[in-house]
This record gives sequence, C-alpha cells and structure tokens, in this order.
Amino acid sequence: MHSAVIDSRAHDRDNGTQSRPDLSVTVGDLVLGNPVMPASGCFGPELAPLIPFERLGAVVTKTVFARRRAGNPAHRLAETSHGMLNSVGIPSPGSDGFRSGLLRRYQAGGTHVIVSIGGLVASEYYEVAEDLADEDIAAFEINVSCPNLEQGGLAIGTSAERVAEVVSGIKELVAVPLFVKLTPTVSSISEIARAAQDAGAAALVVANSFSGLSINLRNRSSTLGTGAGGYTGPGIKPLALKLVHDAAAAVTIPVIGCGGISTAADVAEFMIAGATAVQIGTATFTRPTTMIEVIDDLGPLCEALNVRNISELIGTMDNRVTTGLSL
Amino acid sequence: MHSAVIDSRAHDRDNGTQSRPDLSVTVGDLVLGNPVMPASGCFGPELAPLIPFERLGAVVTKTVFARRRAGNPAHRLAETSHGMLNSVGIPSPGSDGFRSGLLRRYQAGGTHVIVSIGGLVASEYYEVAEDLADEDIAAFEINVSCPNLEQGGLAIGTSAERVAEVVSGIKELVAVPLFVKLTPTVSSISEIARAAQDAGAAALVVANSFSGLSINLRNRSSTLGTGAGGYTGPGIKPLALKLVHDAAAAVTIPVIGCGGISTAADVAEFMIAGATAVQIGTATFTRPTTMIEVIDDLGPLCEALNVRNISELIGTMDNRVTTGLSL
Amino acid sequence: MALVLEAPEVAASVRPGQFVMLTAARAGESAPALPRPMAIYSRDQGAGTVEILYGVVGAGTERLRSFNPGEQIYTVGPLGRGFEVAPDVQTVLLVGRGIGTCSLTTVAQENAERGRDTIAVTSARNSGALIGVDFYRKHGAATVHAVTDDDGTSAPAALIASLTEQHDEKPPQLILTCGSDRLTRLCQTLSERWEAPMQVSVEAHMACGLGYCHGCASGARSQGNESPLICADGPAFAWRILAETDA
Amino acid sequence: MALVLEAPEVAASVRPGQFVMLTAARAGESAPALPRPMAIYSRDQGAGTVEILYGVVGAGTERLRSFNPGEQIYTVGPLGRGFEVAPDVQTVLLVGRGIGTCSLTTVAQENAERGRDTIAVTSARNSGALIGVDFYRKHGAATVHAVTDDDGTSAPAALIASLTEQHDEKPPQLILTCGSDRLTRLCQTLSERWEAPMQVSVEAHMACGLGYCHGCASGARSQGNESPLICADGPAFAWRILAETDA
Ligand SMILES: Cc1cc2nc3c(=O)[nH]c(=O)nc-3n(C[C@H](O)[C@H](O)[C@H](O)COP(=O)(O)OP(=O)(O)OC[C@H]3O[C@@H](n4cnc5c(N)ncnc54)[C@H](O)[C@@H]3O)c2cc1C
Ligand SMILES: Cc1cc2nc3c(=O)[nH]c(=O)nc-3n(C[C@H](O)[C@H](O)[C@H](O)COP(=O)(O)OP(=O)(O)OC[C@H]3O[C@@H](n4cnc5c(N)ncnc54)[C@H](O)[C@@H]3O)c2cc1C
Ligand SMILES: Cc1cc2nc3c(=O)[nH]c(=O)nc-3n(C[C@H](O)[C@H](O)[C@H](O)COP(=O)(O)O)c2cc1C
Ligand SMILES: Cc1cc2nc3c(=O)[nH]c(=O)nc-3n(C[C@H](O)[C@H](O)[C@H](O)COP(=O)(O)O)c2cc1C
Ligand code: FES
Ligand code: FES
Repeated sequence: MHSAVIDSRAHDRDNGTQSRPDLSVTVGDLVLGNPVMPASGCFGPELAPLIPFERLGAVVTKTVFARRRAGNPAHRLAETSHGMLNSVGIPSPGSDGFRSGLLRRYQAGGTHVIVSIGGLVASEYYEVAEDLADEDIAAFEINVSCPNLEQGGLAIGTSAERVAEVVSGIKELVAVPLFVKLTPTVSSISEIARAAQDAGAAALVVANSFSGLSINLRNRSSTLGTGAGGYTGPGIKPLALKLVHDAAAAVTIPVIGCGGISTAADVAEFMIAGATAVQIGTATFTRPTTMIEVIDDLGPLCEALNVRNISELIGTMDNRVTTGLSL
Repeated sequence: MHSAVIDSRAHDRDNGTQSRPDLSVTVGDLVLGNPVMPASGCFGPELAPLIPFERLGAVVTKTVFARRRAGNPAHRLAETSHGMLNSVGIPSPGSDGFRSGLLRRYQAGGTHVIVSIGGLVASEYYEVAEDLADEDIAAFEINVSCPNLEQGGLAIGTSAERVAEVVSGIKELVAVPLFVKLTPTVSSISEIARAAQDAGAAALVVANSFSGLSINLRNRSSTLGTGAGGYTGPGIKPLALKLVHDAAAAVTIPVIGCGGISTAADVAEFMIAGATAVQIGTATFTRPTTMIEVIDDLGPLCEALNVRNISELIGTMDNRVTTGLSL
Repeated sequence: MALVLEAPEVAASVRPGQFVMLTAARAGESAPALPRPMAIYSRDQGAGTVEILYGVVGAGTERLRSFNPGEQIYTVGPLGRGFEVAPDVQTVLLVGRGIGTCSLTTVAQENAERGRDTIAVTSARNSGALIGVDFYRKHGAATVHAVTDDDGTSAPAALIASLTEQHDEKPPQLILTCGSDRLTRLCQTLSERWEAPMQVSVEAHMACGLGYCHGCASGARSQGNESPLICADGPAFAWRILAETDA
Repeated sequence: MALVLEAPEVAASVRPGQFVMLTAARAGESAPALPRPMAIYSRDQGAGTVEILYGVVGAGTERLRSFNPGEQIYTVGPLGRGFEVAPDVQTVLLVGRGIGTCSLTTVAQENAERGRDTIAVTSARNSGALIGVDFYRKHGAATVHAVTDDDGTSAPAALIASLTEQHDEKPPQLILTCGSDRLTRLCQTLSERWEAPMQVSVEAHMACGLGYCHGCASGARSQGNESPLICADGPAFAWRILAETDA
C-alpha cells in the first residue's frame, strides 16, 4: 500500500527548539515517552505507513478474545452530528490467531504494547490472559464492557463485585500489569474504580464508548445493523472528563483518560482533571495522523501553560469558586 | 419588554393546507394538541412575547422545591462544542412563592401545565406535592435527579427502590397524575422505568441532563462555579434516544423523550424509538422559537413519512438487520 | 468587528444600557448552542438600524464574524434594564474600558438628544483598541478622555488625578461604568467624592437573556435568596445593590 | 460535483478500482467524524492529479462541496484491492450505475494504455445523471451503452437484449460492475452466458479504510469467521467470493 497524506500539517512543525518540555509520564511501572496512546479498536498495524509508532506513548490492541469471533452484521458504523456510533461487535482472531499474527506486528512498532482482552464469560478472560501471559507485553487492558453471558448480557463493568472478581481472577494467574478499562454507564464510577484498584489493577482506563442509538427515518430502523451501538467522539468529551475526574479522585493508581479527545488542549483538560495519560479513538479515523499532531502540539502547550514537565498538570484542577468584583 | 425576532422563519410558514396530519397524542389521561413541550428549567412565562403558548402540547415549569433555594454560585453556564453545561442548582421560590407567582403566569398560557417538583429529602417531595395538589395542574413531573441528602448526595433516580418509594409516597397523598423524570446515569434504565411504573407513574420523562465537566486551561478550574454540571444539547441525543428506546420497551405507560432534540426529524426519531411526546430544552436557548418551528415542521414531516396521525410513529422502530445483495 | 442590524423595533425601543441576544448558529444549526448578549453601540431610529461592536474572542464571536451583509441573524431584544438617568441630572460621566464602552455609548446619544452633557472616559490597552472616541465627540461629549495602558494614562492614579482636576469644579451628577473592575473601584472613589450616584453594567454568562433560565445569577445573596438576575434585573445596577450582592 | 486533487503519489500508484479516504473536516474541526471513501474517476500521472466525482447526499458530501480550489484536503490512499485483469483478457465489459461508474472509469483508462478493448454500460435515472459517456469515448471504448430509466433502456430485459445482440458474437472475457444490485444480477446472467469471470465493487460504511477498525465487514461468513473487509480485501471482489459471503 502506498499512502499519501496531502496535508502539510503533520510535517512542517517546528521541531528544532532548544530545551523542550518533558512529555514523559509514568503509569505504574511503565514510563511512557508521552501521554498519548490509541484507544482499543481505533488503531492497528495497518497505520504504520502513516504514523511513526515509536513516537506514541504506547500502542493498544483491539480487544482480543480467547476464541475466534466474527463480529456483528452490517451496518457496523454510523456517523452522528457530533461523533459516531459503532456496533463492530469485536471480531477477533482468538488468542492463538492474535499471537501468531497481529501481536508480532504491534511489537515491531518500537513502543510499549498494551493488549486489550475481553470475554463473554469470566473464564474467557482468564483463558486469554493465560494464553498471552508469556508474551512481551507491557500490560493487559481488561475490557469489562463486553456483554456478559452470565449476567444476561449486562457488562461486567456495571457491577463492582464482578469487576473485582474478574480482575483478581486474572491477577492470580498472570504477572503482567493489569489496566482496567471501565464502563461509563454506571451510577457511581468511584465505586467501580475503587473495586478495580482493590482487586489489584495497576491503572484504570476511563472510559469506554457510551450506549447510543440513531434512527434512519426512511425505514424506521437503527442506522446500525444491531440496533444500539457505542457512541464515541467529540460529543462524549464532557461526560468522559467528568468520569475521569471522579475516578481519579477515588483511587491512588493512575487513570488513563479516554473519550472524545482530539487536540492537545483536550489532553491537558484530561490531565488537569486527573488523568496521567490519554487514549485517542475516533479522532484517528477523522485524521489518521491526529495522535502525532497532538503530541507535536503538547510541547508548545506546556510552554503556554508554564509547565516544564507535562506530569505537573496531573490532577491539578482547582475547584475554588471564582467570583469577581462585578458579581 | 419589547421583543423583535429578526428572522422570517418563524412567521412565513405555509399554514393553509387542506387536511393536515393529526399531531395530537395522548399521555395517560392527557390529550396534547401535539407532542412538543418544553423541558423543565428551559422555559418560562418570560417567553410569552415570543411564543404562542397555546400552540405547545403542554408547558413544564422549572423544578419547584417546598422551600426557597438560592441556587449555585457563578458561573452557572458554560458552552461546549456540542451543547452546554449548567450548574444553575435549581433556585426556587418555594411552593408558596411559586403558587402565588409563576404558576399563575404559566396557567395563563392556555395549555396544560405540568409542574416539575423536587426535594433534597423524600419528605420535601411530599410537602411540595401536597402544597400544590389543589391547583389546576395537568400533572406533576417528579424530578428524581436532585442530589439527595439522605443518600450522601446521590440522586434518588439512581436507585429503583428509592424511586419507587418517593413515587408511591406522593401517589398516596395527591390525585394529580405523576410523571417521573428519570436520571440517565444508571446501568439499567429499564429497571428504574419499571419501578416507577409499578409505583404508579402515569408516564415517564427520559431523561434529564448528563453529568459533565469542562475545564478552563488558563486557571485550571471548572468552567462552572460548582465543578461539574449537567451536559445537555445536541451532543447527548444518541444517548437519550437509546435510553428512551430501552425505557419504552420496558414499560406500558407513555414515555416522553428528552435530550438533544432540536428538529422535527429529531422528534420523529424519538417517537419511532418509543416516545409518545418530547421535551425540548437547550434548543430553546439557541433559538427561542424552536418549539414552534418544530411543530410547524411536524405536519410536512408526517406527510413525507406517510402517516396521517403522528401517533402512528410511536414505537415503530424496526430492528431487522438490513443486508443487501452486495454483502 | 461591527454588525449593523436592520431591526426597526429594537432601534425604536432600546434604552441605553439594554442589550440583545444574537444567535450565532444559523437556521438549522445547533452550535454555538448559546446566543450571545451584545450591547447596542448605537442606534438610528430613522434608518431602523442598530450597530453592535464586538471583539473576536471565542467560538461565538468567531461565528458572528462569518455572517455576510444581507444575511438574517436571529436576534431577540431589546432586553434587560438599562441605566436610569434621573430627570434632574445635567451631566453624566461615562467610564468604559475596552468593549465595555459599547454599553455606554447610547447614553451619550440620548444625552445629546435630551440636552444633557456627557463626560466620557474610554480606556484600552493601546490606542488601536480604543472604542468610541469619535462617536462621543460626534454626539456632543463635552470632554473625551481617551486613556491607554501604553502611555500610562489609564493607570487609576493618573486617571483620577486628571478627572478630579478637570471636573472637581463642576462634577457630574451621575457616574455610569462598564468593562473593568479597576475602573469600577475608581468610579466608586469619584462617586463618594462628588456625591454622585453610580451605576455599573455587569456581564454574566447567559442562556436565555429573559429571566427564566437562572443562568446569569451569581449565587446567593442571603440565606435562600437568589442574587439578582443580570439579564432581567440588570445588566445595569445601582452600585449599592451590587455591593450588597458581593458576599 | 468534481474535485481535482494534486496528489502525485496517488496519481502514480493508483490501480483501477482502488479508492481514497477524504476527510471532509478541515484541520482543527472534528465533524464530520468519519472520512469518506471515494473512487478515483480519472488520473493524470503527468500532471500528478486525480479526479473525484461525487453526488451531494448528506453531511459528508455537503461538506466536501465547501472546499475551495487551492485548499488542502486530508487524503489517504490509494487504498484497497482494485479489479484484477488477467493478462489474456482482450475485452472488458464495464457495467456501472450512477455514481458507481466512478469505480470503473480508470479501467477504461488502463485498457486504452494497454491496448485492451472496453465495452461500457453507464446507467442512470435520466440522461442528465449519466456519468462517463464522454470519458469512455475519449478513452477508446469500442461501444458505450448509455441507458436511462427515463427512456426505458436501463430496464434489465431491454439492456440484456441489446447487450447479447451486440456482443454474443465476440463476448468480453471479463465483466466488472459497480453501483446496482439489479445490474449485478444482470452481469451474473451475462457472466454465465459468456463464461466470463465477473468482479463487483461494493460499498460499505467505513471509518479507517485501512483494515483495522472492522467497520466495513458485513458480519459472519461462517461460524466464527468474519466476512471480508470491504476496504482491505476489496472493494473489488470476484463474484464467487461475494456469493459465498451473502449468507
Ligand atoms: C449585557 C452584555 C453585553 C455585552 N456586550 C458586548 C458587546 O457589545 N460586544 C462584545 O464583544 N461582547 C459583549 N458581551 C460579551 C459577549 O456576550 C461574549 O460573551 C463575549 O464577546 C465572548 O466572546 P465569545 O462568545 O466569542 O466567547 P466564547 O468563548 O465563545 O464564549 C463561551 C461562553 O462563555 C460566555 N462568555 C464568555 N465571555 C463572556 C463575557 N465576557 N460575558 C458574558 N459571557 C461570556 C459566552 O456567552 C458563552 O456562553 C456582552 C455581554 C453581556 C452580558
Ligand atoms: C469504495 C467506495 C467508493 C466510493 N466512491 C464514491 C464516489 O466516487 N463518489 C461518490 O459520490 N460516492 C462514493 N462512495 C460513497 C461515499 O463514500 C459517500 O458515503 C456517499 O457519497 C454518501 O454521501 P455522504 O457522505 O454525504 O452521506 P452521509 O449521509 O453524510 O453519510 C453518513 C454515513 O454513512 C456512510 N455512507 C452513506 N452512504 C454510503 C455509501 N453509499 N457508501 C458508503 N458509505 C456510505 C458515510 O460514509 C457516513 O459514514 C464510495 C463508497 C465506497 C465504499
Ligand atoms: C470502531 C470502534 C471500535 C472499538 N473497539 C473497541 C474494542 O475492541 N475494545 C475496547 O475496549 N474499546 C473499543 N472501542 C472504544 C474505544 O477504545 C474508546 O474507548 C472510545 O472510542 C472512546 O474514545 P474516543 O471518543 O476517542 O473514540 C471502539 C471504538 C470504536 C469507535
Ligand atoms: C439551564 C438548565 C436548567 C435546567 N433545569 C432543570 C430543572 O429545574 N429540572 C429538571 O428536571 N431539569 C432541568 N434541566 C434539564 C432539562 O429539563 C432537560 O432534561 C435537559 O436539558 C436535556 O434536554 P435538552 O438536551 O433538550 O436540553 C435543565 C437544563 C438546563 C440546560
Ligand atoms: S440569562 Fe437566563 S435568567 Fe438571565
Ligand atoms: S473501514 Fe476500517 S476495516 Fe474497513
């Protein structure tokens, strides 16, 4: 494949300044060159011709299941005015297929590889984790938003007990650090965040896509083949930012922010709200080089915000009420 | 006050066609001339010079508390790229102040008056309901999203048991039909919807604003005086539509859709998803005459969708998977 | 940037200090979600037009800039309570900073019509940013103090010195100000010195501009009582009310 | 509507049936969130340009229309697997409907370069909507059947009659089609009659266009196996593969 990006933006940045702000952050035992990584399912080795992977803080794989899965019927994608809906349904080559195929290509990228794992029953999480435990992997990201067959299709991520059970179950089996990617549609993210921490999570990812729907008026059917889907992109940013703030306030482990991020300013907002790093999903579809552009913009933004190390931003949100003289 | 709307759109519609589609809908015992009403807090008698109230399906008051409340510190409003955040904090004149003041002005409008009521403890809901029970009111809309002091600030609306308790408590005291406006940030809206129905609700309103946050990078503080706020407007539409679909599927009482609606097509989407009527909030700020414009557009839209009565749309979403010949 | 709106009803009825809400979203668009309050810089009742000046700051004014002559813009107004000039006032001191001056200029216009005198102070970072100098002169202001940060003339000490020197002898009977906390404090000093009542026009984030959303209040004034609504109880307030509120 | 892109790398390397992803959001904008797959209607390797034709349908193409000459548009490509023309093929039948014809026109361009013959069918609702008639003629198509619903010539029965009458004697060795299920079935009949293999270019909603988002697949082919990815395994498919998938 030959790929041509006909847009000067990604290329003609000024990279020649003297003492640049330090963009590195530490997530558990992991030191990332910068806080930006892709969101699971919104990235793949196919992007290598467009993105220098080694410039990313880490890469995150699409969620891997123990067994092969075909995913959902078409349409799997629909655009909304402020983001998109998907019902891809996590097709997967299964852990064997993943190990011998995609994993090697992720590993060739020259940065940390975080492997997202999922399951339809608790035992499938254990299986896939054990299958991949000996690989050169920086962390597992446990996707607890998969529909759980033991709970009538409700995601494990909606219950603090089930999250704790799955996380500690995996923790007993493997030594790989565990990140837990939380489900956003819960009444109290703090409770689930604490449960994940107590069960041994090294970090949290907050959050996954939101449950959404759009309807095609002509045929009165969902714009997606499966009815509802995951709502992602800029429209969810205020929601994700609130969840990040609340989760970060509830735990001592690092939180990785995710949801609607598309600019360096968004990254700064998430870090100020409490995130140590961030993931970018939908914005990579809009412009495949978004993550690199964001990383390029982080240095100048740090200077504008007067921080030498980007990690100085983490969790510094000031909640004081600001009242001026004129009311 | 003199008000001039310098925009022809609201005025030069064609209203002279012969047999127009029937826009009326029935919510419990209430027959509405059309399915469009304002969302609580996004409307007031102050709009009378701009909107002929009698053209609205109903009017809904801002949430009334039993006792006078001052609301939150500034800033109470912030715009986001796809909607807005508010932390107004529901200032209220209390039920006495409301009865002698605003209520009369709503009643002068010539359409059904739905009074939104709230409380910081369960007993406050009972108090305000009793205070207003003898007034000429079409229904109470019970706002269960108020922070509840007996539950550490968590809204009653996040627990099926507490919703059932408050709704049946009010039901025992007053004869006015009860609409229950559900809280969106729950793992299963179906469960709460059923609890409200079983406790005696005549209809549900789905849903309220979503919890969101935005940060001002310059001073690293929330753009709102109180930190987080309610996220409303077009960005939440796919989320609200999904909740309406799920709630309507779970109950037999009518559901009133609310969240991100700004066009007649949006109304049709919500009705197809299961709503019997809709509420419009943020879009009234954008253009105060939005509701009238939407109502004007509903007739032609019904014709385009081939329905004689708009109520034929309700709950007709087709979930069949559409696959063409070419895959 | 300037917008001249063909709005005969507004031009005919607007009082100094009132504002309009301009919707920067075009018909069919949903963003920017909130309309923007804008002062009336000048009005021409004969032509049926009003003029608005604005600085491009964020998404709202960025969008306003995209409107072309001849396009319709959704406008509601005039709104709010403007300045109140008692019948016996002969001379009014107007003290504006930056874009805040736009809330004061129609006072000068009305003064000219009603035979009152205007003393105007317009303050800005630099001379390029000064607003209203020519407008005040054209509308018969007795004195126009154009002061800037660049040449130091806007510094409170310098400004108060020159104002007292020039006007102590025949001080104004009313002081109106808008656009700067520092100037509000300066006006307070002058108000006490000259025993002239003072009114301030204040800003707030607004959604409805009409008084029903309660978005523009600053919180509680006293136990259980909401502070005034800037859009409906103001935006012009007698200084006394403001001072009470500021708790 | 047409867009001519200065894209030397694309012009140099694109194969017939491949596509590009065009981002209709400008730099700094986040909507439309998804880029749009677009076929290359024609390419000019010398000038380093490619041409794209599109119909304005929804938000994406509405936005594309707003781009001005000289503006940059974010483009990724060429992408996907195009049509495969075996070395022994001398005559290719191209059957396109509406905007779908844009996926076939570069085949004619290549045929002309390589001395192969083109028979072209371009179908549309009415003559104003026909695409490629002049293009095909200019690029040496032996026959161009321009058929429309308006005059009834696009009806399958009428079309198959005229195609078999004219080409039964010396039938094409390859049939390529895009843009219509009805024409795909028609091509299938011809494919069987003439024993000529057939390839179809299909559309799907796409997010990445590169093969990693799995948004463009149609679901399961057989237990646990995902169907082909339209963007990476296609968009051009041998008809046999498609028929298997359609379960
Ligand atoms: C009574 C009144 C009169 C005004 N008159 C003028 C005028 O004549 N000319 C002019 O340029 N501006 C005026 N403003 C401010 C104007 O409404 C805009 O908010 C301001 O120009 C900010 O620009 P923006 O909307 O592009 O900023 P954005 O960043 O797009 O604003 C984001 C949000 O913050 C709010 N906001 C930001 N700054 C202010 C502010 N200073 N006051 C109120 N809300 C704010 C906006 O309303 C919006 O909700 C007035 C405000 C008030 C209350
Ligand atoms: C390989 C390929 C080549 C294409 N070549 C062309 C071309 O040369 N000229 C052209 O006009 N169009 C082409 N299309 C379709 C094009 O990508 C647009 O989707 C279509 O023009 C719809 O217009 P819109 O984006 O304005 O619609 P919108 O209503 O804005 O689309 C909404 C969403 O639906 C998707 N969608 C809607 N219709 C289609 C469709 N028919 N195919 C795929 N996705 C769709 C969009 O991608 C988007 O995600 C091609 C599609 C594919 C897959
Ligand atoms: C097409 C698509 C596929 C996705 N696949 C996965 C997945 O396999 N596992 C997962 O945990 N999240 C998945 N997600 C969710 C994203 O990782 C991310 O949490 C979400 O998109 C929110 O971020 P954004 O707004 O930046 O896109 C997917 C999202 C999209 C849009
Ligand atoms: C400024 C503002 C004030 C509101 N006040 C109330 C309220 O008092 N009671 C209530 O139940 N909902 C209140 N809401 C929520 C709205 O009624 C509505 O549920 C929400 O705005 C979603 O609809 P929308 O997207 O159309 O705005 C308020 C919303 C806004 C923006
Ligand atoms: S802006 Fe709505 S009450 Fe003042
Ligand atoms: S569009 Fe992403 S895999 Fe095909």
